[in-house]
Amino acid sequence: MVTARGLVHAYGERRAVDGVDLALAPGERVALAGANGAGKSTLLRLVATLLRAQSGTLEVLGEEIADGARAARAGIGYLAHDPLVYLDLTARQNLELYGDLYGIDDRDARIDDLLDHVGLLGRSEDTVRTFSRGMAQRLALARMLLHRPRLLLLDEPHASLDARGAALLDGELEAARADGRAAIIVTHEVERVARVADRLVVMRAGRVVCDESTDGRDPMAVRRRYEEVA
Amino acid sequence: MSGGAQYVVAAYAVIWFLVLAYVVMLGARTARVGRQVEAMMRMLDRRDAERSDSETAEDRT
Amino acid sequence: MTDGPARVPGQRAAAIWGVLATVLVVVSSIGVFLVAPEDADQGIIQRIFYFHVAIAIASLVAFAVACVAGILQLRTRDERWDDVGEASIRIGLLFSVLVVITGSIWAKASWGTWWVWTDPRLVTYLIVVLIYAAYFVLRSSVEDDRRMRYSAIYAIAGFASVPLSFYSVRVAESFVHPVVFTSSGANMPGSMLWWFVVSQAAMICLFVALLELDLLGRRSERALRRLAMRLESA
Amino acid sequence: MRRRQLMALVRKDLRLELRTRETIVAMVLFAIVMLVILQFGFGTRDDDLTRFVGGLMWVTLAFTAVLGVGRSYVAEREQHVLDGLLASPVPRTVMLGAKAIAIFLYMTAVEVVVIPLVGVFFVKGSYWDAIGWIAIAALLANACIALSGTLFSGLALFTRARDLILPVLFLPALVPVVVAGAGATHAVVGGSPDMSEWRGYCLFLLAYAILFALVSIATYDAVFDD
Repeated sequence: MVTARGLVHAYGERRAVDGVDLALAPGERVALAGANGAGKSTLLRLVATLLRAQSGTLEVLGEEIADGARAARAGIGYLAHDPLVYLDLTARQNLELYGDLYGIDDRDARIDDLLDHVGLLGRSEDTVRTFSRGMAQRLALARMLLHRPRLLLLDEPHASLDARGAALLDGELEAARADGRAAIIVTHEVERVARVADRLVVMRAGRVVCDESTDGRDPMAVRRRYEEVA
Repeated sequence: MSGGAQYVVAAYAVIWFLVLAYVVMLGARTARVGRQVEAMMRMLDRRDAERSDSETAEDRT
Repeated sequence: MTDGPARVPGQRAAAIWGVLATVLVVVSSIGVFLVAPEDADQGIIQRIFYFHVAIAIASLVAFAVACVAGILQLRTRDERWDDVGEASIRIGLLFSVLVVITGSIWAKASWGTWWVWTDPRLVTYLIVVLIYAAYFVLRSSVEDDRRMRYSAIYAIAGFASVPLSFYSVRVAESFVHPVVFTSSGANMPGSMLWWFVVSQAAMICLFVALLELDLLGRRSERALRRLAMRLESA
Repeated sequence: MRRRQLMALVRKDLRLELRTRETIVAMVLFAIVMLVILQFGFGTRDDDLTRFVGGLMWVTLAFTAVLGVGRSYVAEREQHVLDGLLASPVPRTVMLGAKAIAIFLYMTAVEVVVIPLVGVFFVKGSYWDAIGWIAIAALLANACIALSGTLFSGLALFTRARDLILPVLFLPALVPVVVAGAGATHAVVGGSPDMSEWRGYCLFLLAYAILFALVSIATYDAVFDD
């Protein structure tokens, strides 16, 4: 689903991502960890096609990003630190906007389903400005799932989701494995994500320093392993 | 000088002066690069000297 | 790979163009002052025309080069095109300032006032100076990849604004005033035209020589920076 | 698909504007204040400024355009929504095209107030017969403003001191629009309309719009391409 080779992105002289190789198979869920400034968010933004790599090749969902970014975007769901919704539009208007941008055929039915799923159906006609942080992030979750993405890219999802949202997300990641959807979860809380991830990738100074399976391992053991390498 | 010759001279003087000033500016940058190259060479020389010192020291032990 | 490039490429080209430009500028200066015939109507003042117009056209060439470099930069994302673009616009801006100054002197000589809003060339070049001065304001407020991309886009948009400014001022002129002064090549005596052509060639060569020199300096700086980084890491 | 995306983005901008009423109201008020200040700036007690009406109107509209264009990505920037749009499969050209349509509509809304007001404030005599001709020139000018303004506001968006950068980039490019707009206005105001002159200026505005449309098609893709 994702194949990166020798990926480099520099801000000026500083290489935030410095030659990263990464391969993701369908149904795989990767916990991407590392200290602040290790380059994990930059890597996620590269895969989300929000940044352009200066060298290396990147293939997402079968599309070479250099020339097929837009085709790949249709299959990517990106959950950022910010909810990426307009505060002065209602929850439904925001989802309608994204539904049109992604060209969803059953837009209105899909929006009702998702609003119900994230528990915001009752507030769907209120502007996002009146929402709590957790509610806004649940709306962001609905926004991310709206177009049925095959690749989920999550940037510190547990930092801003409330308990209910986190449970929804964990359920989604659980289902992803069965559906053959892949996910990359950037995180600080390795033991939290280890429960739903199959692989741990650790970055340090722009490079991948550890890439191993966590299948069947105890979350605390994964945590210790992370602290070892990072 | 008659019939506004001073204006013609002034116009050409301005052109020559500003173009020359531009060339001098570019030259100043080249000179700076040259100085940096020299500084770097000195640094390299010093480093080489230190390295040969430590090597001879290792030989003795 | 061996050590960083000992010789920066382009030295010979810069030297050749530099010599050519110097020779042509000297020859055309001599020609303009001593050889070319005196204009019947304007007298000696007309001699400003040779460099004034030649440098104006050379500045347009510079902006065109920057526009093409911008297109290529956007296509290849190669920082060398950014160098070409910035160096060209810097020289073009220098030339446009010279056009405004010499034009202003010309206005003083023939109409007794430093500034004439009805002279289209003077007014349009003032606008051109403003357009391309903004290029450097834009560059100084962004960094890295964005700087190159934005500069390239602005070089393209700016080059589109140039003919628009030219034409808008001339449209306005043609309705309000009859054009006060035209010096088109068509009604120039032969030897005047010949010296104008030499001046034009001199100014174009001057542009290319300054551009080569500037690019040479940039390449050296870049090679030096790479060398310094390798030394630090070694 | 592109059409649906374009409509959705324009609808979004209009919905935001209707809910917050931040941009258009501020633009209209700014334009009125500008006109009043310009009147005082002329320092004249002469009641008939017909000779200057084109300049007064188009200088005001140019500065109002800078103000409005400067606001055009405020919601995306302050609420950090831009990544959401950029991560979606919207061609950048459609994104910026939608923004250009929004700017065009805002400018039209401002002109609906400003053009009659200019007539009331400054013109004695036959102005109202000419208002249709002025409106046509204004619509053409709006297309010019929208196309170039979208490009420059996109460039200014991530610069330092962006509120200062935008007018520095945008105003020189607006000079031809002001020249032609003022020219077209003068051609039809004040007694004896000169339709060939008006037509010349309108054709020029059309040429400006076409040229900047080409530049836009060539460059819009690169503006947000990090």
